[in-house]
Amino acid sequence: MTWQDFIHDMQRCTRCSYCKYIPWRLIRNFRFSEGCPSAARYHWHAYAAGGKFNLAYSLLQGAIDINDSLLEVVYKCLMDGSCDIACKVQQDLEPLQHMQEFRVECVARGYLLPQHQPYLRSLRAEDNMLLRRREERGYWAEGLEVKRVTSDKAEVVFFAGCRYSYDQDLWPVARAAVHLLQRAGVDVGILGADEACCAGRAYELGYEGELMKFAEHQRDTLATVARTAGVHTLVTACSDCYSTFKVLYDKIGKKSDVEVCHITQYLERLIQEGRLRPRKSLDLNITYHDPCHLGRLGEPWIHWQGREYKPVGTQIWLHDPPKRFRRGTHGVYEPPRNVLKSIPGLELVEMYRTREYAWCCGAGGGVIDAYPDFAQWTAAERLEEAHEVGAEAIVSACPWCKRNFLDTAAITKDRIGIFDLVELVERAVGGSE
Amino acid sequence: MKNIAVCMKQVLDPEMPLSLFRIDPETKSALPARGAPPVLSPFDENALEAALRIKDDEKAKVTVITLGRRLVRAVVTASLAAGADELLLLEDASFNEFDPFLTASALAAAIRKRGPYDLVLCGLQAADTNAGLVPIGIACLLGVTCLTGAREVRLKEESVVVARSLAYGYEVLEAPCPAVVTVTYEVGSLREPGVEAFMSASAKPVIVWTAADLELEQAGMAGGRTEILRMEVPVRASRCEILEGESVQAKAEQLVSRLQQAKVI
Amino acid sequence: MALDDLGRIVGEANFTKNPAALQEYCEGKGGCVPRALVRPASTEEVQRIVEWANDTRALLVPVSSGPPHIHGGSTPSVEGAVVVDLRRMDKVIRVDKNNRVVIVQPGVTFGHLQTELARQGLSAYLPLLPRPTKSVLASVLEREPILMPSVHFDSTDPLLCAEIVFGTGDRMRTGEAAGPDTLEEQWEIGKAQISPFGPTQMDPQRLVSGAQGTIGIVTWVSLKCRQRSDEARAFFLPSEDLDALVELSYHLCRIRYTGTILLLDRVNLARMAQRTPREIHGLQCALPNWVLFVAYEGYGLLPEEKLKYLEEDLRESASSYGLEPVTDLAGLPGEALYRLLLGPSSQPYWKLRSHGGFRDVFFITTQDKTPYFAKRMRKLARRFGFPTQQLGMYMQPVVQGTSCHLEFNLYFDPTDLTGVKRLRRLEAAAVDRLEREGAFFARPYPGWAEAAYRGYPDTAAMQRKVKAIFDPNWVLNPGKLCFPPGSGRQD
Amino acid sequence: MALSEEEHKVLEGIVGPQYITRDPIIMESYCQVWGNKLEFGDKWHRPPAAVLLPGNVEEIQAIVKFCNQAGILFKPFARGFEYVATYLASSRGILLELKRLNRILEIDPKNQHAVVEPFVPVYQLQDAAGKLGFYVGKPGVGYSASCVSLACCHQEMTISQLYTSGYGRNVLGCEWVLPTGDILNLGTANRKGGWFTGDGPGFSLRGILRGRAGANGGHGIITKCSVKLYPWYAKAPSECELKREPGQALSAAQLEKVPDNYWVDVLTFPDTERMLQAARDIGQAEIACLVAPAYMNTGFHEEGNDEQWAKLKESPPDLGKFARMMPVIVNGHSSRELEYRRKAVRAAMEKWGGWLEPEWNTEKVKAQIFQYQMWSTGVPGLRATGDFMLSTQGADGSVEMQLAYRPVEFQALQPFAAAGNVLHPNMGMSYRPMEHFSLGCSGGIATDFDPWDPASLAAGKEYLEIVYDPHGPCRRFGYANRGAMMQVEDVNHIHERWGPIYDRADRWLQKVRNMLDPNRVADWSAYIPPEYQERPDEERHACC
Repeated sequence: MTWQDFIHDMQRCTRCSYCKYIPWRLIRNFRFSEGCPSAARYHWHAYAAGGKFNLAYSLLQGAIDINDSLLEVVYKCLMDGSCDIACKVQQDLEPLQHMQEFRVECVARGYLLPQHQPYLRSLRAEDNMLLRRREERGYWAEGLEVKRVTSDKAEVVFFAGCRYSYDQDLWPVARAAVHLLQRAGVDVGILGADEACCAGRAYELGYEGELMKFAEHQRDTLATVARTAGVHTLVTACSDCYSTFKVLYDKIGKKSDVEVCHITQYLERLIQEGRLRPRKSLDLNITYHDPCHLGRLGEPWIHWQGREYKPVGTQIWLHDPPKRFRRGTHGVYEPPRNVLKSIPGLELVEMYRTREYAWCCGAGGGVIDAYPDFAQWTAAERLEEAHEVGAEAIVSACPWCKRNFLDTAAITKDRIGIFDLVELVERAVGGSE
Repeated sequence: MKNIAVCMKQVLDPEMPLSLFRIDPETKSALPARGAPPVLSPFDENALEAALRIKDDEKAKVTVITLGRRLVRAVVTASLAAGADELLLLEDASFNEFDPFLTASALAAAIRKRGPYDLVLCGLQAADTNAGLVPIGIACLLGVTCLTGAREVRLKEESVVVARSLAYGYEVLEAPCPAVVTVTYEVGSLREPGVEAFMSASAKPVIVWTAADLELEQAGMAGGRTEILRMEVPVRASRCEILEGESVQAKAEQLVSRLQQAKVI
Repeated sequence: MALDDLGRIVGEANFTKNPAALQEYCEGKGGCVPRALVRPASTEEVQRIVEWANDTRALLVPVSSGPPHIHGGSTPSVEGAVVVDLRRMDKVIRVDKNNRVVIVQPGVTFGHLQTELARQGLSAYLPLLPRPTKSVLASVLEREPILMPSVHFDSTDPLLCAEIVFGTGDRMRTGEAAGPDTLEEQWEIGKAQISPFGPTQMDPQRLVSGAQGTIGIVTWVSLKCRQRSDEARAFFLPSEDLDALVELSYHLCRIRYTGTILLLDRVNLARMAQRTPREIHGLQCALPNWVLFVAYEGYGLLPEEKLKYLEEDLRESASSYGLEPVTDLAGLPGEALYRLLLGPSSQPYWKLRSHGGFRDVFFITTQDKTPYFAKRMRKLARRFGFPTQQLGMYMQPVVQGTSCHLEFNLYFDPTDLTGVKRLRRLEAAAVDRLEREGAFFARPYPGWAEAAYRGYPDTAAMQRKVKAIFDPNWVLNPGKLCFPPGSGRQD
Repeated sequence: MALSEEEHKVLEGIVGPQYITRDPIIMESYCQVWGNKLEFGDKWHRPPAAVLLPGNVEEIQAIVKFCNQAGILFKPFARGFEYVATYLASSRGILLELKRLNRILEIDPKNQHAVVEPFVPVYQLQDAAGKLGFYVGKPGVGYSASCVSLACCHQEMTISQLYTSGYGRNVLGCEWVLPTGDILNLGTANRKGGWFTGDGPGFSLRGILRGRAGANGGHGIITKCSVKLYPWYAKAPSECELKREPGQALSAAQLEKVPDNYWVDVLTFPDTERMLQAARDIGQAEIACLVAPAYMNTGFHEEGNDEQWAKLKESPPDLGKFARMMPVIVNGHSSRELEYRRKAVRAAMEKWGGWLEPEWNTEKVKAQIFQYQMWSTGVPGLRATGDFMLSTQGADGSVEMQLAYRPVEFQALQPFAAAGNVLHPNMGMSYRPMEHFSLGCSGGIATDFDPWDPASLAAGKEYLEIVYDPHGPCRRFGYANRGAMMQVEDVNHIHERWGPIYDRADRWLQKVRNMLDPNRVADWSAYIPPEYQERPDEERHACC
């Protein structure tokens, strides 16, 4: 699909503005009724998904050209998919796919956001988007007694991802994840310095070629370690990586044969099987923040190829074959909650916007790089929501969320606890090694 | 103050997956790939780094010159972000990046038109054609010395000194300025500009000239002298066989015999 | 053109300049004597009269009710006006039982209307014991409150559609009645003049309601009415505690308790129920200070069950406020009182029974302010030496309880001249004081207008602009509302 | 640039640079809504010269006053889900989006009203009021409609108007920035003692505020409004638990049962006549909070079109029967009242030969009906085909008139439906009774058509041409709402065409309009033009 393929969606967008809010019937508190951070922050309709249908339609008609202003509208968007979920309550449209393809088009036409260029250069030169050197990639695991799937045999490969590999503040989470797996007797190894970026983020920015390139690389790597080390499962603690491996590679037809799990799913399994026992009581009132890429964007891809048609003698629009829409319902929502519920003493309160209609942390879609103030505003909104439901701490399951929450809390002097789910499990399981 | 011109070419991303590579049979040119924007040729980035290192040590003005039919601003302004002082874009639909003569003519004309210069730095070759002809053409047209394959470049009062890579070492050459020098990757990767450098780069001057500005027509240079007969995506077939064997030694023996059969060794 | 042209429009018999005949139109609050009286019989005649007035710049005062004219809305405020008495137009044009709609001309009184409606098993929505000569149409246009708050959705209820002759002489019909065709032709396709909206993006019917005839002359209105049932229940909720009654009234409004709900003091209740001063005095002494009166009928579906559950609900609701409904109060049966409220007041008009004279001061406020205003009014009465046993109060929840009509009645002996003086001073002071304290004089009759409008200059300015559209020559009822005598065309 | 630099600077000075834009890119998102294709032949209409987000009434006044000075057309809008909201009659027109006026200023539980700003959606007020035991009424357009727009500016057809009224009858005062920039407070608005009535002193200026329809932003800006509230005996929407099965989409989130104190019956009748008679009986008995004759035709929708179609194929509904079905919702402040009302509904049902279809009276169906009818359904018609049009919606009045009108409209629609060029399930006309049926009801057909199918679009236009024709078959039935519900006046010329047979109602409206807006700066495109213009025939349906 290219952006022009969504012309019918552009035409049918009614300007109902549902894309700006969480689905109405699920609003629990009107202070927290907005779903789209971009529309909430930047006011103008163009910033909402519906507005982008309008802009695309105008572009298609030749009424406007791509310019800096349009790029700003397109890129001040977290690509978090809240709009997509809300729209589909009402319509058979694909706002998120459209926005994705629109970004790809901008890139294809050479309209690139300068702020993104260092990260893209870093990706090309160093296989990561954190402006760091390739050689430093394995540092996070230094001193960690864990197998290397490049030389050892292991059933499970723990994929750290760029953020955990390079963000020293977050190393303890990645290390804790490995500890927990080991403690449960999982035969786990890592790729260490031989990892490369999954390129999911680059894809969200519109650099589809990068996704193709890295998807092929990852597929080859996984095929190799499957063969040489006997790896059959990839576990990642990064939600971005998860959705890239699970969803995007599948979308572009470059899915690996290796099973892809998010750490929350794997921990849930280990706890259910009794291989991990969170025994220590954590006396804490927490709320769980659904990472977009684990939740609605972690829903498996649904391949559909066909045509739109109208049955003879009537006007209703149908798909042949019938199309199942991704409505966010099959994201990973329960596993993290089940893991948290298994920890004694932990009180889990839900925020007003959860699961499919969770509010983004602000780190998505390249915003954290290009418009850090917007990323922090978005995070501050979320932290306020966490406070509002009486949580002492906000727990996520993605390093990007945690990073953005930490940075934001530092600026706003918010004292709320910010955890990754893995850290809490580690505490509850108690003792290391 | 020294004036250094650096010629940098915008090329299709050489790391782009083959599956995205498309050729337009009509124009016999590569099509821009969806989701894979062009990049600056990596060799030319080395040339810019060489220029910036000179500028690190002495007062110098670095002008980057890029030629193309349609240049992507965010890509070419990376040179400014990295530290170049000005960017000169030669942009015209009549340009053909695959015609070294035309390209060299245009670049030479631009260099001359822009004013006095001490040094012209180029990458060893372009990452798309790998031809390496343009720098020599520029030198010829400007009537100056051309030194190729430099791993290090230094400027003296009236001359340029380069260390030129050889198979088993290097030689040091000196030539009077102005001169054209091509560099190898050994010069070092281009320093990575940060986000702020990219944002502030937009304040630096960008000059755009067309073929008409360069008066190529008048000089009889327009149109170029290269004809592309065919352009194809190479078909790469590979077959992978896994040799079975009891031991490493057995496998190695099998491998040697197979390689001999294939007349590889 | 001359005054006498009017005779040719309506027929000489219906035109007079005889001062004796004109006297009745200037009674009440210091009205001016008109110079002529004209009695049209049709909309066309009304149109021609208005056109005549525009041509001659004469001033017209439309009148629909018979005397006495109490509030002065239809009493000429300027000298030399021509009274347009619409009482010849006294037809009940149509009663539509299925849709509970009746169409009446200006001259129809409540007595007349109730008789017509009763034949179809219907009843009008009545104000509190209107005087027998009161025009139904005028009552509705004056936004007199009806006794059933639960069905009082809008302040204009029960007005639906209207036929208006604007001050230009143009005719317009509003709501569903707008459009082509005569009423009869509209009926053919099932139209019932039931829908009050528009036409289009304005509601001219709202511009003539409360206008005291300054915007147009209304020649018929359609009104919503209700089913009628002989099965009725009526209860008094007596109390010395006004607050408790107000709370119960709020509660009943809020749950849309069907039927009649009104709050009276003993002064008024005695006058409504009895005829002679002596009887009135006797009852007044026997009654508690305040009474909430609640009554309902068994119309609709399953009447018996309805009557039963409503009574049980009422008892339960009342008890939660420490109140108890009773069917008789001081020998007065509730049902008897209720029957009285189904028609106009018998003669003499109940407000005239005790002292022969009365003045009303009423306004719109919210129910919770009732006790405050009651106290305030008593204090004022005492200050002006007015006997509080001659001060009546009536609180009527309106618009489903979102506000209320609060009315004080000052009963006096018109022959006691010092008393009358005192009364006048009290009335003026009350209007002035109460307005300052939040009383909203939505119906600014002569004498009150200045106080009523002083806080609302924006409304007044806009009303003058609206007036200039519909009555550009200011021929209609000069001197009323915010159109003081001598004001007029701004150009 | 439609506005000069200086003009832009002045406006920017009023709202601040953050809250004004004229970026051509942004403007493109203020000229495309549903319905454009039907009205203008394209999805697109003329973009505004600027969009402003004023933050308070003083800023609005300043903007409007400047528009008067500079001769700039302005139009306010709140939630914007309506093509009349963003349409401008001139390229020198600016839009004022009122999203920053988003507060519920007051809910007065005693006196049963709320004072709100324009951006407050009905659903939000519903929720806030619900927590205090009050209900606002559900507009047909769905969750997101602005309370103020509905009450004062647009048409306000509420599904629940049997009980909660509508069409502006609930306005208890408002603060109105006139097209001159002056403020007019209706009734007791902004006055001591509370916002409890919008009428007087003297005659009610609500008469020029709106009629059957509103001015759609054509006569200034309503910046605050007091609306009447109705009793509510269940939890507020946000406090209700909505259930869905694992894996079900968000739109499946439903109430599992009808809340206590409420009861739903879905009655079926032998024919439309008896259904409407029963509706009238129930209405007149003052017992129901909702009666929705023929709602079932449009009431249920699946997740998406494909799912909907699959379900239709699997068990084709008897649409003819749907047109004779009528959900009734009753409530009771006490169990006695609820019980009586339930019985009374059944009595009316029996009286008119109705019955209960078990399949349509399950707990789940009832709960769904309750939720959709009392809170919202959204607008599923827009999904099915891409657009819908309302037939007249102007046929307000008695049951007898509705019955007479039905065949006229059906006959007009029949050829297009038969040709498959519009989608309407079995010609169901739905009815919205008002105020215990004391004001009759509105009847109308919402017809789905596909604006991107030339035949369907042509059918839509042709059909509207028939029902809008003052000399056509609908002549005698009404114009009340045709003037401006969603019609764009300079395209449809509704007033000009119908006014002459309506005692020149258009001329009076025009005079009011010109009195309110002497400098002609309030956009009149969905109100009435200051004067009619001679235009060549070919331009009659074009714009831009």
